[in-house]
Amino acid sequence: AACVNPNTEGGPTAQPSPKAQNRIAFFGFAKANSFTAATYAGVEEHAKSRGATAEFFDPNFDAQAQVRQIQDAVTSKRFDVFVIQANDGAAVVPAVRSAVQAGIAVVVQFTPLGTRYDTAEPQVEGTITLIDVPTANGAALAELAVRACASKKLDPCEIAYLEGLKALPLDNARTDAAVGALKKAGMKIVAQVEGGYTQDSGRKAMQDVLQRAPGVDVVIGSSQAIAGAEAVAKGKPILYVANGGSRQTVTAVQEGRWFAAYYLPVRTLGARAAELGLDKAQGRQVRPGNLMTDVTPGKHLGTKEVLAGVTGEYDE
Amino acid sequence: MRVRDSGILLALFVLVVALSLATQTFLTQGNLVNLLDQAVIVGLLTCGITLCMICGVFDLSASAVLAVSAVVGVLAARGGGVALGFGAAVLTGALLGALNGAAVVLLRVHSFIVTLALSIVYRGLALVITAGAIVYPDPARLTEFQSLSWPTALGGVTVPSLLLLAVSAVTSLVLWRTTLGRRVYAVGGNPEAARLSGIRVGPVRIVVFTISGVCAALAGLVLAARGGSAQASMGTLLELSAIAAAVIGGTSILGGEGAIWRGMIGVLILTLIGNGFNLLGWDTTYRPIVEGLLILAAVGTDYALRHREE
Amino acid sequence: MRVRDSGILLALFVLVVALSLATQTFLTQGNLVNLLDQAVIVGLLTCGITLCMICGVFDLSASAVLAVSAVVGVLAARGGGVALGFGAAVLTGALLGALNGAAVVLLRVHSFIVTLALSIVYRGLALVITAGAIVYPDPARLTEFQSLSWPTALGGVTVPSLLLLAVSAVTSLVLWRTTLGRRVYAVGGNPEAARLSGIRVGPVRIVVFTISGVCAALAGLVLAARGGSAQASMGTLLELSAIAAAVIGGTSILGGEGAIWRGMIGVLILTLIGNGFNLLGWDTTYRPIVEGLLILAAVGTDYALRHREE
Amino acid sequence: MTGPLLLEGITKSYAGTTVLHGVDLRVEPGRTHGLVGENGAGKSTLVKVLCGVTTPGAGRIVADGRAMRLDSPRAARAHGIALVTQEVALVPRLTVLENVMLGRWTHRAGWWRPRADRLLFDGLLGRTGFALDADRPVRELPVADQQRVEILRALASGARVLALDEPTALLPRTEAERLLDLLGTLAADGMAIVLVSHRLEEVLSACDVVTVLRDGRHVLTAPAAEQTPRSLVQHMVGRPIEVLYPEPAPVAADAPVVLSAAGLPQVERLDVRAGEIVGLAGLTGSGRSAVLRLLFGADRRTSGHVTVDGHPVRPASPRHAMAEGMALVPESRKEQGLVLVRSLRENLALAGLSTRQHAGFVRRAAEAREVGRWLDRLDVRAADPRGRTAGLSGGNQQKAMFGKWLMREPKVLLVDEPTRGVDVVVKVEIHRLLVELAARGVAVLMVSSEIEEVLGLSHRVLVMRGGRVAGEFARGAEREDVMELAFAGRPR
Ligand SMILES: Nc1ncnc2c1ncn2[C@@H]1O[C@H](COP(=O)(O)OP(=O)(O)OP(=O)(O)O)[C@@H](O)[C@H]1O
Ligand SMILES: Nc1ncnc2c1ncn2[C@@H]1O[C@H](COP(=O)(O)OP(=O)(O)OP(=O)(O)O)[C@@H](O)[C@H]1O
Ligand SMILES: O[C@@H]1[C@@H](O)[C@H](O)OC[C@H]1O
Ligand SMILES: [Mg+2]
Ligand SMILES: [Mg+2]
Repeated sequence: AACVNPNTEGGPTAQPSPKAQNRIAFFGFAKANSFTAATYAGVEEHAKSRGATAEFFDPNFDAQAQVRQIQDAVTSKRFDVFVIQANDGAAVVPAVRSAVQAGIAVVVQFTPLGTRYDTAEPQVEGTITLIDVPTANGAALAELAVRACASKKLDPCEIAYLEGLKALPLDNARTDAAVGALKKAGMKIVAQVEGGYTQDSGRKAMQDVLQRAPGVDVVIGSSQAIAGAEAVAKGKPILYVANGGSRQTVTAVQEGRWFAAYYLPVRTLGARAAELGLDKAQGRQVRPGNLMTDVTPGKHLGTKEVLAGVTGEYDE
Repeated sequence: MRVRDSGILLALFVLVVALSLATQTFLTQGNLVNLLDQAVIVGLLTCGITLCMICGVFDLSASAVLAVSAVVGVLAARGGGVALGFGAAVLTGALLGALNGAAVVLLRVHSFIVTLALSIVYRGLALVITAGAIVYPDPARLTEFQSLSWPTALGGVTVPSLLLLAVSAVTSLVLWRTTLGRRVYAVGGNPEAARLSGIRVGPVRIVVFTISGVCAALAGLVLAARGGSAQASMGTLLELSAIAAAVIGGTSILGGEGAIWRGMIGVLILTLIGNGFNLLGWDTTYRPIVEGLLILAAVGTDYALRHREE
Repeated sequence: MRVRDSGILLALFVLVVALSLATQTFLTQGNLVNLLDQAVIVGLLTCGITLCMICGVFDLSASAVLAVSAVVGVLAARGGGVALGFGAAVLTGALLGALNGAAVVLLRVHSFIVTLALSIVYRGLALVITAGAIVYPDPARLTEFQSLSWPTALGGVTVPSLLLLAVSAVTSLVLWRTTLGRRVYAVGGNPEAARLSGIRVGPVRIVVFTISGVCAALAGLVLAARGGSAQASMGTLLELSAIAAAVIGGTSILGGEGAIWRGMIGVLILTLIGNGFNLLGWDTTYRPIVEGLLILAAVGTDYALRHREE
Repeated sequence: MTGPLLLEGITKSYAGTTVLHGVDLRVEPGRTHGLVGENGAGKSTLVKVLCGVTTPGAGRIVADGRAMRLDSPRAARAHGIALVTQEVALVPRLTVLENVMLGRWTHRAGWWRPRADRLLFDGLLGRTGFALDADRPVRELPVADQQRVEILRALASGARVLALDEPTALLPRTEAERLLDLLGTLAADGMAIVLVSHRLEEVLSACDVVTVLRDGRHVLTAPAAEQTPRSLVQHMVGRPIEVLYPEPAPVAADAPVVLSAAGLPQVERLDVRAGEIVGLAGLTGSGRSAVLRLLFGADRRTSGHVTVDGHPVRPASPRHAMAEGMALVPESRKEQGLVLVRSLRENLALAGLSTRQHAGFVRRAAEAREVGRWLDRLDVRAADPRGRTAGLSGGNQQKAMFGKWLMREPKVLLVDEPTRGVDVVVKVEIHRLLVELAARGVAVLMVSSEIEEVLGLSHRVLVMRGGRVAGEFARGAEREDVMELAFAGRPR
């Protein structure tokens, strides 16, 4: 009885304060991650263009550290806008709630904040999302793989799926969506192993895949894992589908080394997140649920034709 | 406790004074309440892990036990109510902890590798139970489930913070005042001498692992309550932070020496360093460098003071 | 080496036979070449970390040293050519390793916490050097830089595999045949006895940390050569795998006991388990459970055989 | 260094307690210098200062007119000073050979030459007459053999100044004599020797000069020839002490058998009656400790059976033996006896925790009282009673270990080397204690390498050889007869 339910306390108090709304806190996956760095570059660039400032909070992939950073940033009263790439979407929910209650405009960037991976709708009241829905991402990867098979009229078409990290529910939701779509399309999955997010893990996974299924036609995986995979499958006529749109990935698709990439303009999306946050903080009307794939429509299914003239927005 | 034993307190004191002077927000009630709340997860693990270290064993499975317990707790709450869920989680923690202990005692291999291997097994177990997805309590019971993470009427101090205070008080009492505590110190300090004094070394080890499992389960419940869900990857590697906290406080990794309060000071120092950075708004590029050096300075001070005369 | 010392070899043998029978692909030249190649990174770290553990110290900074060295290597290669880059990386590894050793010796705090704190500092250093970005060698020199990762004419065995063989041979030789090796065992087995015998405990520790730093730098170069780039977050937590490999092989975390070959067996067992799962095509959900239990079985067998007569 | 080595005004404190007060010592080449004093008098501390193991708070060490910097054992070694420490400091997993050559392995450009080391080692064995297996890990050796390894290591260092801190505490008389002869030879060759020992006769016969320390102060330095054990004790303690073995009370003819064992690998039948002290004599490694350990359940018993007062004792663990009223004072303080990182109080209380508890909580007042009583009774002296037991002098550690087991008021007391490292005063005290316990009906089984101790205290003496009891003597047996049986079939 002595407990106080923070969710019902006073209700949202998100009325914009009259002072300058120009300070953004960016909570990224990790500073030592070029994807995050590019997102932040977009945030910072947009902030500058509107006379605002931006600050990077680096949890170095530690979910609990990120929770503490969000909490402390609320306490410090130094920010009007939060842009959050959640390392663990469920863990940060209470901290994000207190940020909303403190009147901070919160933009959820890239990964869903909450526990559902199949929707772009805000899962914490009062937040704005600009995310890539994992299940949609999985389905899109499957779609690209199907097109890869079709491009060479391969039937049966042998597909290997390099999963992200087995322990992460987000990755599992993506995997399930992709595998489901592939099966529905009648594709033959010959290997499904953990490929991770580094070249080295992709390399190991691919070495093992090739032992088991030397005739594999299409390999799907994170762009880093695919880079590692390509290095061990030198000379084999394999069609690669990469998740992620780095400069290197885009180049590989344009040169025809890889079949396609799930492309997102990362830096642009960082800027867009900052824009949404600043707009909200300055009292403008903002749509709460936003899909990343809508920002440059059609480009996410990044085949050679689609990516012509595009350059990636980060290195890896 | 003699003055020279308290170098680590001095380090903490210096940090607190520095932060109070450097920011207006540090010494606010809200921030102090937060700080305590932030210390809870690692703090709970540190209580159990300190006991283990004093007893001469490592528990590298604490965060995996945390995950399994939280998952079981959430699923049980769905089936039979929140109280049952909490109970099931604690029981799971105790069981897995006891299993750790039994494996260490029976295999007679160093606890470091036994608990490392079992932590892989436990994470796998959590993965199988959840089928790799997130699990939630019944929506109707969510609020009740989450109440474990709420602030209380005591100046907003949260339930988890009170839980940590209670657990650290109980484990301290066990160490200082009970015969079990004496056995723990003896087994850690010299297992052969303990055995020849009629102490059952194996059961004592199983008990400390069990306590560590319960601490991990409590931490898992707090995390699950905060997030309103549980998943297999929860709290990964937190035992490293807990071991670091214990060692920073001055508990020996060689066993036989140490105290819960030391671990709590270690947790506070780690939490404060992070909190300070977040409040100060310094350029975060240099943060890890400063953080690492501060930790070194803290343990260095403690050591130098304790061994001044030798 | 006595027969009863080789329980871990038996465990490895059982695994190999099982995989040979269960799959057609395991015993192919291609797969064996791959296996060796997959073992390289952890294998190199394990050489250094085994030396440290025998000497009674932990090196929890190995993967951070790996990252800094790789980054420095890539940047130096850009400025002054590939040879300079390799040299600079190795030198960086040696320097950071020596720094670890010096900090452990001077602060007199347990190496566990000193190297943990320094690993945070080193990761921060890598972040500052790279400004959080990925660094690449000069495109013109990329092929030359990457040649460190290529297969050789020796049946496709890769350069990194040969490097690992060389490093493990050299470190084994140091341990078995030199007076430095004797000192390492003595310091790890009983530092006080070593000191009383006039052995300079501090310098011996500094030397093993330095060697560990060099091993980490070599691992960093291999990773950078494979990927054609380097970044601050490279190889995170790999030292934990290396410590696990060393312990699985039978090197004591208490110091004074162990061997490089044991660490290499440990690395092979870990690599084989992963490889086996991928070749067999079993549901990977169950992989961690099986993996953890296999590790327990391996160390349990080793221990039981070694202590059969007591 | 050719002339004498002078320690001048050496002062040393631990945790605010001064344990050496401006002590002077003159160590001369060609001389053997005895160092005696009560437990805790500062003997070990003084030789540690001499050998660079600890640095003094004040004072200096002068050789050839120059003050030397001896801030580490390495520095001392470089000046040709070596130490055999009181507590064995060996690398347990390394072999005897490697421990003897520790830090001075033969090498060529850093490459170790084990064969050359072995030749040196064999030479040393020849000089000392020790029988040791070069390839055994030292942790498998009995403590006495470990002490031999320590001695060999100091000899191998080729030192010109050699300090030995109670090197003979665990050696049987014959071997002790041989070691002392060897020291004589070394001194004759010009070596300076410092010998710390509680065996006063030994000191007087082996040394040219003796120095007495009392409470950290220098009391006397005099030619050994002018002193007697009595006069030394007078200086050590400040009052005369009667150094005689107390006569054990006769065992009543109808005294019941308390401890009874049958079918052990070492002995077909062993009975100890209430009030009886049975001594186990034998050479190092003859298996005396093994008998005690087996009776106590410290090692698993696979054959035979043991009873106390007719109750069978389960073979697996010390707990059961303790429950039947057995106690074992083990031979190694460091490995088996004490938790050195814990306080005196915790150590004394350890074996009887469950007798002073309430609902799992330690009854601290009762504990403090009981521990305090035994500390007083045994006169345990600690600079800081709350500090680690590691900070106690060797003799005081021995007393603490005794106190821990006496506190349990056992029916059967198994004691292994009861007076290892204790001073004459305490030794007499412990002897009285053992006799007194027996008089009160305790059955005592005692192992000691000091044949006089065994003969002086025991009602009966069992002699062990090659792992088995080879014979039995009634009280009043001749030392020579016992030794003969112990050595039978062995080169003497
Ligand atoms: N490391 C230490 N820390 C604290 N006190 C110590 C330490 N070493 C020795 N002392 C104290 O110094 C005093 C002298 O001890 P020392 O070991 O020199 O005595 P000793 O004459 O060798 O006695 P014994 O005959 O029992 O070996 C004792 O009171 C002891 O408790
Ligand atoms: N841990 C061990 N491992 C192997 N052998 C051992 C071990 N402990 C003792 N031994 C051997 O068992 C035999 C009996 O040893 P024990 O210690 O009983 O002899 P002891 O007569 O008591 O000798 P000491 O006078 O040294 O105490 C010896 O040959 C000894 O080398
Ligand atoms: O590049 C990465 C991308 O592949 C993944 O999906 O999300 C995180 C990024 O580091
Ligand atoms: Mg002494
Ligand atoms: Mg013995």
